[in-house]
Amino acid sequence: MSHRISDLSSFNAAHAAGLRKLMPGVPRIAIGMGTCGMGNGAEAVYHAFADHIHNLGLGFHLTRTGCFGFCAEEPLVNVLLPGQPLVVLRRIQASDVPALLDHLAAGRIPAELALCKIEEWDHITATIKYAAGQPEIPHWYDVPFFTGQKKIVLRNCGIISPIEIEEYIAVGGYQALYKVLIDSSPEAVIEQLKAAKLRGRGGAGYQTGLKWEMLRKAQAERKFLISNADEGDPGAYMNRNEIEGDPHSMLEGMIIAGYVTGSTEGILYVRAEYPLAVHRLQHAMDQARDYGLLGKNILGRGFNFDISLVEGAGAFVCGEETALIRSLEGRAGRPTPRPPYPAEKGLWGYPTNINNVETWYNVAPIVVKGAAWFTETGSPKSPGTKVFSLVGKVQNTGLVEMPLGTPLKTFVYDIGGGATHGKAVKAVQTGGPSGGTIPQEMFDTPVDYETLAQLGSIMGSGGMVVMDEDNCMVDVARYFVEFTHSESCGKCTPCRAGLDQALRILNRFTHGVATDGDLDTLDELSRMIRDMSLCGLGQSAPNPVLTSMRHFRREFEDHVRAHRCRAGVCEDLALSPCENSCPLHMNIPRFLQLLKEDRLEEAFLSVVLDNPLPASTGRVCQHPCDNRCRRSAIDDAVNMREVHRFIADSIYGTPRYEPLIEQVLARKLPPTGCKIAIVGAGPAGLSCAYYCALLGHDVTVYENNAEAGGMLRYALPNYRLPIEVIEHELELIRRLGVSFIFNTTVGRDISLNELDAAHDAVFLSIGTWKESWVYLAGTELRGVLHALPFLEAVNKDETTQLGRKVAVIGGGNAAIDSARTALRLGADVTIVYRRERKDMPAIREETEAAEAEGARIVFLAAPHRIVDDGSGGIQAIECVKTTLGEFDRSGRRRPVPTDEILRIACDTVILAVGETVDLDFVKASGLRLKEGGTMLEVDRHTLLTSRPNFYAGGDLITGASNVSNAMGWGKKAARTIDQALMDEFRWPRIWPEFKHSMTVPAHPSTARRHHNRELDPAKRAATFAETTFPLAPVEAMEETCRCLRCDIRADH
Amino acid sequence: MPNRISIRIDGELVQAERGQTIFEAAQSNNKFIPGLCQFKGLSTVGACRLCVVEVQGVNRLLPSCTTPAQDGMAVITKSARLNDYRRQSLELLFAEKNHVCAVCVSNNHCELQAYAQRLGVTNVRYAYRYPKLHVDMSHPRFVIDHNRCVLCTRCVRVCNEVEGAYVWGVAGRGIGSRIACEMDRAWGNSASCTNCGKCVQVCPTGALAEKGFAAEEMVKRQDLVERLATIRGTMNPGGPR
Amino acid sequence: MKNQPKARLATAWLDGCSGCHMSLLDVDELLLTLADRVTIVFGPLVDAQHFPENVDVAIVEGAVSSQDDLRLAQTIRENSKFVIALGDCAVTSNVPSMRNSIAPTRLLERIYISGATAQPGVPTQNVPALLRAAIPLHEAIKVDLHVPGCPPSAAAIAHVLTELLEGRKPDVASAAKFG
Amino acid sequence: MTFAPSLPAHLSREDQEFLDQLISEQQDRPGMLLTVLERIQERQPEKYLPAPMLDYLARRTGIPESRIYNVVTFYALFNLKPQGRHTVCICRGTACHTRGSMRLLESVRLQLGLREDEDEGSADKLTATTPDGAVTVRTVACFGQCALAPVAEVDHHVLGHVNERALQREVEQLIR
Repeated sequence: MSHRISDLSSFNAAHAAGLRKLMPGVPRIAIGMGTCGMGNGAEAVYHAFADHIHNLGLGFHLTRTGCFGFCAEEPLVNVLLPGQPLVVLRRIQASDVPALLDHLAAGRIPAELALCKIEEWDHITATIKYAAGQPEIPHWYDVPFFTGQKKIVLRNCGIISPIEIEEYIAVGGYQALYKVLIDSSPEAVIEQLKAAKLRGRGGAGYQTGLKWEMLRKAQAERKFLISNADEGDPGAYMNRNEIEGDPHSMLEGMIIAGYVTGSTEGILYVRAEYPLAVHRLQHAMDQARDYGLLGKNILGRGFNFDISLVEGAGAFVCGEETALIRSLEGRAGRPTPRPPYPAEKGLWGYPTNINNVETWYNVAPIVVKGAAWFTETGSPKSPGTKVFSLVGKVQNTGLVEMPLGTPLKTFVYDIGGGATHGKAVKAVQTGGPSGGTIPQEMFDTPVDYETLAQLGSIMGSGGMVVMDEDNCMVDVARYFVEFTHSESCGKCTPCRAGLDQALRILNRFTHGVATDGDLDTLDELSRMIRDMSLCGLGQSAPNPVLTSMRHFRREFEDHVRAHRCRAGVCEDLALSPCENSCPLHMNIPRFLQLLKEDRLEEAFLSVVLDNPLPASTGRVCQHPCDNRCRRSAIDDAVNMREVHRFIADSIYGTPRYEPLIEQVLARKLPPTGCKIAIVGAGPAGLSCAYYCALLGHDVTVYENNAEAGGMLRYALPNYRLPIEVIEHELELIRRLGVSFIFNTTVGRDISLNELDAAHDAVFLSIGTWKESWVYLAGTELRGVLHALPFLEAVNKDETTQLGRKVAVIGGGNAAIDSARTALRLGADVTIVYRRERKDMPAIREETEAAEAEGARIVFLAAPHRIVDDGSGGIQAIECVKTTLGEFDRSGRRRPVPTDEILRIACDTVILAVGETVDLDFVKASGLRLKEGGTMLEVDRHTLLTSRPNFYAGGDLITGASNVSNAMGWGKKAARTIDQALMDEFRWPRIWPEFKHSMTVPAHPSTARRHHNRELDPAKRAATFAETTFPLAPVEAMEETCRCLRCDIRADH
Repeated sequence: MPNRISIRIDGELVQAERGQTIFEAAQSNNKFIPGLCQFKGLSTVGACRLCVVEVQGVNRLLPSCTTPAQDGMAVITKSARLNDYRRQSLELLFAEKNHVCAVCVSNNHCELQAYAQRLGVTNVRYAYRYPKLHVDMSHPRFVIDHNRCVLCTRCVRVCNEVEGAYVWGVAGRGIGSRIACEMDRAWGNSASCTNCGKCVQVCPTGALAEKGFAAEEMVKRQDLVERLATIRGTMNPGGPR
Repeated sequence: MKNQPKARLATAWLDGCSGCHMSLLDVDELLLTLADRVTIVFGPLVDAQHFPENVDVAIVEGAVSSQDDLRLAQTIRENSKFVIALGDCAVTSNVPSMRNSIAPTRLLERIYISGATAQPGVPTQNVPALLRAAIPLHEAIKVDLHVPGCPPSAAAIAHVLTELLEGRKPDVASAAKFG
Repeated sequence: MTFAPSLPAHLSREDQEFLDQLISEQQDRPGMLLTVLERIQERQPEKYLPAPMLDYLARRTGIPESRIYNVVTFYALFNLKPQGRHTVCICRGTACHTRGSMRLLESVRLQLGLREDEDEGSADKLTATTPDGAVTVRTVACFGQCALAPVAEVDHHVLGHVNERALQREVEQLIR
């Protein structure tokens, strides 16, 4: 029974047959079987369904479908029960099938497995109405990933079966072709396309209507139409999904174009790496010929047009049109100069028109719905939508079809759900190897051909790779140049030899041997390659380099001057990932190995020379090293902080301490005669003093408090950092000859000029003691305290106005410390934080400890008003419940107030919402400020301020941070001050030669991470005694055996 | 349509024929534009990019060897940017292979060497790659030295378009591209080479050369005097006359 | 300006054939003007053991091919205001670079062991270790002027020296070329 | 020591018939040479293009040998040397790179004892075959599986979200 369609009745017959398959009246199950679905096990799910349906004799209609776009939730299964909406189930494994079939047989759909439901679906060329129902399952457009998406190109993908032409016809397929062939003239279609201003979706964005018009005018006995499905862009797979999900839309678009432009043949140039797409296209073409829609005498109108399929053979450059044509001619894919353009002289010299796969998918909708409808979507200059492949370090990966002009932040945050593992997004790379990286500050940029070009990137095929703080932009630029360098056809010098040299220079950066000159050479060379190359590949290959150097110049400079890769990707620039992320850059593998070899004294010497306060930081540091420890790929990170605490605690107060101090003093370089003043005896000041003393300088520390330690002594509660530990560690600094002058406030008791006159260099390391102003009614009432003064008073055993019921406002370390201190003073504590738990800056273990000790935490509540109890005291605090709105600069969602008020009864309110530096002393000092006058401006590499011989570090230049970061700045300052004064790099002389094994541990211990034991919450909540115990010796030893020694390099 | 058109080169109005490329128009008005892969009588490929010029109204640099001259065009062949880009292009070529001019068969007869001097290249800022490349001496009369090849493909084009033997082709891709004889066969046992030597004549550098002309290969005819003497019967028995 | 202090000139001979030094001496009568304007403080033309300090102009011939070359080049840079790379070996690593595509270990083995006719063995006493590759001077240190040529003609060298003595920047390209 | 088995010098009867049929079927269609070469390689168990067949193809179609050699060495898909019985292909696409596929490549190379200089083929193709011809390790620019990054393919079986340990297990089975 021939299916040939030649008139309206045969067309409608096919349409009806398709509808019966689409809505068969019996339960219909369609498995999402694009290649990505298969990669997630969809094949096994399909067979499981097939077998069970067969065994149970259920009359279900089982079929395949394409990818609905949400790859992160695959395998997806569409279930349509009669009289119910179409429901998409997510993450279905073969093992779920039996239970699922029981539910379906009973007409129930398990809501917990559902991703979304579709009650009505606009196929653009038709609308399919399913029944309403399933109230507890969200509509597809309510799922964040799909909100805002407008599916024109992907209208059928994931809904219809790609191997059933009748289902395509049922949703309005080939209606446009019928319309064009039967009643409208070719010129009208071209005018419609020009009016719709449809631009090529391959990346160049040339107007499709104009292209077709040029081809129509060309006179020749053979004219070719080519669909460019080479899609060589790494990180882009939208063409694959479009073909695998809905092959007929492309065919229909090409046949229409064939009729309109008078072409004789169509060619599909598909990548060899897409076997499933090739298979589905061949199947679709056979069906189309069988139904009289392709080949001879289409629709009985005497129009002949056939399409052949050629598989590419692995050459990215063949995405460029002239290279593609050369490869069809059986030559190597080397582009040729234009003019002549393919429209005049293309394949074998005949006029040829090449369009990207996605461009064809817009043809039928424009023919059916008209140009006016098309220009409603997208931006004025580029109407319609573009499909993007959102991948990389983003939670919701998948295909996203958005109107052109949608801002980048919608993709990354609203649809993508922000970065993974709670990290901050750093940049997005658009346009693949010809595109560029766009920094997070520019995420308001609308995604469109011109706007991205202004930033030096391109939209290209639509690849969108999200990158977070663990991605090094220099390495990303190197990666893309490595790609284009290996895909260059080799014909023209700038691209062939230029990219080779560019890659060589970039490799010098990532191996830490680059010089300042390399930066300029790379910049000049990239511009030359961009301006001089013959084809698009060479002209756009430098984009990743030029945009990274434009938006992330600092990272390039860090790789050269500071010899640092903050992301920890460039391994040669760091001893090991943990050392790289440690603010003090401690040689962690060394002290672990020394302890492992039972050489405790040398381990202590290594630790104390790398970090002057090992016991203090061993207790309070936020341990960034854990995030980078490679051991976490196996089980969990090595507990490095607790080991160096164990080492310090094992030596302090024992007879072995004194001889070790002698060894440290022995490391002191001969006196240099230079006098250095340090303002502020906080962590930054102490660490700078320590190292300057070791370098032989004469160091004097000026401190406005009565004793040294700053935050360590006055802000950190005793249960976290006992006073004896601080005293013990300060003694070492005194023994190095550092003299302290207390109760002296710079700017009042002594002026900057006096300091300048009496010293060769001055290091400013004042902490953040001034509370930042809070817009809250009622802060003048009795019982309103600020966190730091409260903690300081408790540390100084002074009386505080603390009441019985306390509300602490804030989510940082200061808030948690205040809460746990208040608990120990017998108060009932509630912490109020305006965001969610995962957004809290406080250290996770501290927050959990506070809760264990009885503190309650109210999330998503912003303080609104402190209620007066009538006599000037506090009765309660009113907070506004918040919901999470857009993502702000820090990559966290901005809390948006609702109208719901939460009232917390309390008699004391502790404000811990942030502190700043008191910069009054800076007024007439010639020191330049930044960030709106809240911080001192310094040169990033030397820490020099705008005034000669004045350096600064710690919270003074970064804003409120933490102990180990501040100490890191102090250590760096000592190094740069010494180099400036002595005009020589003497830094390495501080460290002795440590002989420890450098062989990779053949069998690292399989033990899991050891955690230090804590006092049980009830008991510890009553005393200020230290709550945590150091690791037991055997535990510490076991931890050292877990280290994988990433610092050992095979010298290849 | 008149076949004479006028274009402006570096500000000066000159005449050219319709259908000529900018390069040809400049050459016929002896305006200097460098070009390595361009060769009179062969098709143009636009590979070396040395002949790139600025054309008013076009924001991209255009290869003058493939861009047809159009009436009223204003072309700039010399500018700081162009000279710098051309120098960079030449330096890339020098760094890419082993161009040891001092001991090259084409020393002082090499277009690359001449352009280097003319465009003021006194040293190469890029790191030399020192690739390990083959020298094929298997042909009785000619030698191909890949160390000196700048991949201008003149040899490929003259062999295909003029001789029609299709011996030479560009094999590999990217930085690994190299001129290859048929199925990567030694030139000596090529199946289709007609030994015409056209490729040697068009090669701009010392990559393709004729044997016997390198100084080192000089063979002096020591037997000459003896043979003449015997013919003339004036052979001197040795010792003072 | 008779009593102007004589400029301190140093020349050095790294991995080269001394052809450039010969060409330097070929400047004939210019040597006389040089004699009273310049004192040669180091190089093969004088017997000074150590490279002196604050040298005004250092002329270096030859590629940087061994550890000694590298150390000497670095010393020259540290103590000279103006460094000239003279000749193709210093400018492009020229003939010395023809060994670069062969690993030094295989090179030494081929020449001193399998290729040796007597006492096969790689010499080690007071013979500097080879660098992985012979490199041009500007890849080891910052070079202020390049004078290509193998050797650069005496005229080219004369032009360069006279321009420098007058304090002008010489137009090298017009006088010298590779090869 | 690289994998260099002995190669057939002449053309078998059966190969010649296959070629004749293939050539007539593809005569002056677009992409003829690409399709013919792809079919030849697909048919070969070691997935490579034997030299005698290429010579015959040149003589039979009149396409110059140099052009055939250019095409074969230009496209990454074609191999002139026999490939291993199994192939492990690591995706080096952007998404996979940002999720650490370079480390996967190094770990497979280490496991199979393939050193850096083992890679041959044209400048860009990173293919290496173990001396016993068991496994070929190759890379591909992008599988189009970016949602499953990092991706590896072992004998046409795609592995999504693969980590070093899982990959080592898969490779272990291949060489056992």
